[in-house]
Amino acid sequence: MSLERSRWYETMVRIRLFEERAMALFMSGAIQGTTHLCDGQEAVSVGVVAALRDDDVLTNTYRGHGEAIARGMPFEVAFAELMGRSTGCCGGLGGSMHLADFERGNIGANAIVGAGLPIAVGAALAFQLRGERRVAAAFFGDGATNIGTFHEALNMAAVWHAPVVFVAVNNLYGEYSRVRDTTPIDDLAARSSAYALPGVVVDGQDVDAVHAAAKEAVERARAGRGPTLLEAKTYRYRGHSRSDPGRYRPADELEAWRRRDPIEILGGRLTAGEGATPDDLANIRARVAAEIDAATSTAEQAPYPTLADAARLVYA
Amino acid sequence: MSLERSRWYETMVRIRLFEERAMALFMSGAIQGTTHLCDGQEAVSVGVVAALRDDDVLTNTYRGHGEAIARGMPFEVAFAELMGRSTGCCGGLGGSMHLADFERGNIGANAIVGAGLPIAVGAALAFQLRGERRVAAAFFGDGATNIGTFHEALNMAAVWHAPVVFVAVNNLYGEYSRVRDTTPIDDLAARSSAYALPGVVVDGQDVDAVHAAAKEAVERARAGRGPTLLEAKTYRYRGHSRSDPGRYRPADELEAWRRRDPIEILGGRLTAGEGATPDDLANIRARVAAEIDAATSTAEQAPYPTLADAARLVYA
Amino acid sequence: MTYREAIGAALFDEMAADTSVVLLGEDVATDGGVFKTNAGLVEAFGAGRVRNTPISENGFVGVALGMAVMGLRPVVEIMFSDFLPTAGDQIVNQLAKYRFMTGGQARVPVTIRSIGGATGRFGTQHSATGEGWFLGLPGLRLATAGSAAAAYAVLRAAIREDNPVIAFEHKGLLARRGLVERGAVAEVGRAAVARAGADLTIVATLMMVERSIEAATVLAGEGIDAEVIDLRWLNPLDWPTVLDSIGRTRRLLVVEEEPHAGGWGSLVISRAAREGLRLARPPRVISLPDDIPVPYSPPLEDAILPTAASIAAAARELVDR
Amino acid sequence: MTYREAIGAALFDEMAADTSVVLLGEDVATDGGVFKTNAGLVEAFGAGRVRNTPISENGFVGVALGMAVMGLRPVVEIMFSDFLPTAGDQIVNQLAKYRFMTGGQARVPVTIRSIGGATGRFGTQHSATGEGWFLGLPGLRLATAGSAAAAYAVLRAAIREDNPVIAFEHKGLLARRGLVERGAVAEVGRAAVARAGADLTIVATLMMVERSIEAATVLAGEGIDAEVIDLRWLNPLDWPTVLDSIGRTRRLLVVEEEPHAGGWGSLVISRAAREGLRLARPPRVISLPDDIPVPYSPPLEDAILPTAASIAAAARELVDR
Ligand SMILES: Cc1ncc(C[n+]2csc(CCOP(=O)(O)OP(=O)(O)O)c2C)c(N)n1
Ligand SMILES: Cc1ncc(C[n+]2csc(CCOP(=O)(O)OP(=O)(O)O)c2C)c(N)n1
Ligand SMILES: [Mg+2]
Ligand SMILES: [Mg+2]
Repeated sequence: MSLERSRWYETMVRIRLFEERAMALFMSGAIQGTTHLCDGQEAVSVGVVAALRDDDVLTNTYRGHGEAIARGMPFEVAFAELMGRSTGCCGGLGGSMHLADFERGNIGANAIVGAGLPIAVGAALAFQLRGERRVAAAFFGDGATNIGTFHEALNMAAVWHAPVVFVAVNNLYGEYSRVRDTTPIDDLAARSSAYALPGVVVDGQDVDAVHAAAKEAVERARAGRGPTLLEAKTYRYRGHSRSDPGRYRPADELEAWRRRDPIEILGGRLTAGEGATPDDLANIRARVAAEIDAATSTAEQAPYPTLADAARLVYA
Repeated sequence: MSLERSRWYETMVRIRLFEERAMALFMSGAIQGTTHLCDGQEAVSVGVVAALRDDDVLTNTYRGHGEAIARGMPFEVAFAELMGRSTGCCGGLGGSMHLADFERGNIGANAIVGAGLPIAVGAALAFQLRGERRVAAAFFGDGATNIGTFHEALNMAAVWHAPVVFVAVNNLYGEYSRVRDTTPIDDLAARSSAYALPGVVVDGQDVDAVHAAAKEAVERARAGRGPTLLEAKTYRYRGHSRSDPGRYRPADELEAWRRRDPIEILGGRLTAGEGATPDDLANIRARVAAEIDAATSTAEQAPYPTLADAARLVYA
Repeated sequence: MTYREAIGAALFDEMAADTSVVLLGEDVATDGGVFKTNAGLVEAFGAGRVRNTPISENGFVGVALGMAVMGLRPVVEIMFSDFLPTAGDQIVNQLAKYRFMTGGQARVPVTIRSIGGATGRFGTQHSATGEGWFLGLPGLRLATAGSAAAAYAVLRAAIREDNPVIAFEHKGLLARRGLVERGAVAEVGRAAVARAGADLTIVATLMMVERSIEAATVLAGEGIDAEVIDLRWLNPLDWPTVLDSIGRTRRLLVVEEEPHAGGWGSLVISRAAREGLRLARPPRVISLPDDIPVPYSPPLEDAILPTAASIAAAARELVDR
Repeated sequence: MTYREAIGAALFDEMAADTSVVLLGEDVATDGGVFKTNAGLVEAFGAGRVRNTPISENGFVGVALGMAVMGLRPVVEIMFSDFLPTAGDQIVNQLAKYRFMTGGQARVPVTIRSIGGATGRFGTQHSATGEGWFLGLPGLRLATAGSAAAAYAVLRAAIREDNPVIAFEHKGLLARRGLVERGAVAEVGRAAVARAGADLTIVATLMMVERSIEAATVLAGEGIDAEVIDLRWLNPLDWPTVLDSIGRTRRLLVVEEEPHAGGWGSLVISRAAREGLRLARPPRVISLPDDIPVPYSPPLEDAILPTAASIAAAARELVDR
């Protein structure tokens, strides 16, 4: 079994179990506020992140736990942030929607739709100007392709050949709205032609496919050949946010997507002729579950930040 | 000679002479502030407006004298507005950048790039909702295709099949910047594909061509078949605004475009076999010139608005 | 009824009364909208009049303007007040100015419903009230709903107003119950005395109204009789009501859920100072800190907000107890 | 040198001193920029560091933020302050909050140069100073340039500042000459006493500084000795300098080129009132009308602006003459 791909498998499991625990903690009141979970979409986070180098950066969204974990944020740091503790990645000031982690190149999880795109372009231009061969990726949803900053960011990136990869995570809905109710086309990747950029559609349930497409886009960017718009078709297993039961979804839709679960798909490949056994996979899951338990209680024991701490952070 | 097309000819002459007089008045100090003239682009204003019905509406820009005059705004009203007089179309409160004329369906000349597009979409939706078979047109520049509202407006119009025609007046420059320095494609009409809309490129110096293309787009909209993005390739004979000598233009560019002057092109057709004589055309010009002289002095004699008048207009 | 239901009732009643009223916004027509304020509207009035939009705030505020100048009376929902700046141009340069710069040709009866405010643990980008952001824009009315009654009557007034209005609501109040007089339409620019009192004047908006009333109840037990004014409108601001109250109490406490800089509270205090009102004590302010954004961390979010306790403490100082 | 040249000199000196300083904006690299403030910069520093952008204000402010968190120090030109709301989200929700909401991980040294103000006959959508629009945003510094010296030294300070700054300039001042100390860097948050005086305190920014000085000159002829403070920074606001002056003069006149509602003037007056300063007279304000947008018509544009005459008249009333 390829070491790299078994790591992807583990990372997807990490994201899945993190999201499940996060939901439980929200429902129990241990975490307050709202959260936007990404279970179902793990292959997109993992496949794209696997195509990045450690010194590459990304911006993402309020639905950003996947990229945080894929980039290696320790569970206890992530949980602490969700719980508003001082040991969280943002000292508890950000919360679930803002899992930024500069040390690992996650330079901003944004709660304003579309806002992260130009920020990624700016990061990419900084690399370009300094002659560094680094790449920036911007993760955003299908709904974000309708806001002005999407257009402005892709246009500027194209004009300046910025080393950036735009990752449209098309999970079929923006809040309660199906893509086709707010967007007149089926493939969002087709919007790339408005900027003379390559647009690529990929199966977002297949981490191998996501990785291959992302790798090509990242290499293209790194080689100075400009941006790519990569659209991953995927599905969120939950409602938009904690409080949304997702009643607007047709019956069976969720079940149909679950039959193409990204973890199952990769697990199937690993066990079908790549040398892994079902036990190997079960062990991974068990190890991760234990880590989640430990991390939850570590996080829960961490102190809250003080107002004085917070006040000191407003200005550099 | 077709009555309609001789009227177009006359209207183009009206715009041309208006702009020339406006420039002279600005240079002499009789009009203060700034102005953005459209001479060279007359065929776009006239060709599109000719495709509209009287009860159709349009939004346009600070470079909006052409559409104002094409829609029939009397010279003295337009000059009075440029001079800030109470007899101007906006009572002197708007000035050169804001020649709105609701009576004639010009529902707003906007000085913010891109802002008029969603406003036109809204007007179109009002028609659609009430079952009126009226159409809205939005005039904007090449540079405006890079701002977020362009994208948002086209997307919404497409999703809702709004009866609107988007008229991209591509005069090769946005202020000092050539289109290709800020936009990665040559034909702006190609951006229509991002919204599954028809995109049409037309020779903006040829009023017949503009009119034919606009007519098709307007009829399409009126028939409930949705929006069109129409791009007219044209040229402004002057710098961006009063104070801009246009030094960034390559030598000869202006001359090359002048050789395809829209008034000359139509004039040539009218005199080559359509029955008009050079004298007919000269007479038109002379008549318009006289009207301009009279209108200028009428406007100059009009009073300024009072602050009390202005204060009463802030709220309905 | 609840504040949430009051909003829905106002929308329903205005849509029923006037077919030119239409509703626009993200998911306004699905499942009652994100905050369930719109339950039943699309069923009653159809998808033409209750329209889900793409995520295009600047764009759909512009669409509303275009509809308005063509005779409709659109109500736009901006889901979180924090997103108002996303529509910054259409609010600041278009809605507010459109009538004026067309020399009065246009009529712009657009209402933006904007749901804001803290207490929800929504973090830095989803907690602003935004109420002070659009002060100083002639042409633009600003309203707030500090109670279920206001959520109904002020919203109806906003929709009927022939000028653009931003109607601010507070998401922390959505579940609050209150007496709502169905059919009532508030007067534009008229504040409400939420609690009459003789010893000091507390001026507040949105959630700070209920916190001020809570404080007043505590203070009453101590023999301090606070008047609480729910300002309701920031433009036009009901100075006569404030003035009358201060004239009687000679003590002024402003409570705002926004930093004092750039907010309506500084305008109220400036006005009192410029008019040379003789106060027994300098006026006081309880507001969000001028130098800390709203944090996610629950205890910190609580700590930066004015509370009944902090309001009462300031009130005591004003009356020297 | 002129105010315009002072801006260019500040940009040049900062770009020469620090290779991480880059310039972004519409046509900033062509023909010296639209306001000719950037003459020679692209020639000296190249098209990589002096970059023409598409017309995408919200987008390129976001680009600047991304550059900044990756170690550059971008200066963004917003051609007219009226376009700031077009970039509303990136200013309000991103620039101001980015450091805080990442728990201090980010450093955001972005400077937005914003050229605004009336007198140019540019009409309703091209005449705002915008200086009050972004008050009340913790994390965001606000600077203004009321003279050529400030245009140079304040801009240099803004560029060096490790936090986001909007540096407001006034297009009506571009051609003004003044003494500029090349190499000087202003202190962040420090006001300048533009004219010392003993009888009353005039606080002003941007073009209102010179109009206030003009008024003070007239008043001097009448035996009234006005102190004029060029506030320079709105966040942080130099209260000690204002306080010191009012403490001596006991008379306060605020002169602002914005409506008083939502502006810095109401904050200054509120602060004076809250601190219980004993003034000889109630404070006064000369500002743009709260209820009229800037009109195009030249006599009306003149009429709504504070003038040396209207300032002097208010000053006379303050000192009882
Ligand atoms: C500018 C802005 N408008 C609206 C919202 C509210 N909102 C949050 S998420 C969301 C839907 C986004 O959909 P999509 O881009 O598809 O991402 P997903 O949530 O599916 O991951 C909306 C409308 C917001 N956060 N920002
Ligand atoms: C939002 C905004 N940004 C910048 C400007 C300044 N500006 C005025 S016109 C213009 C160029 C527009 O170019 P284009 O759309 O091609 O129209 P044209 O002037 O060529 O008719 C710019 C940048 C503005 N008015 N609004
Ligand atoms: Mg989605
Ligand atoms: Mg152009």
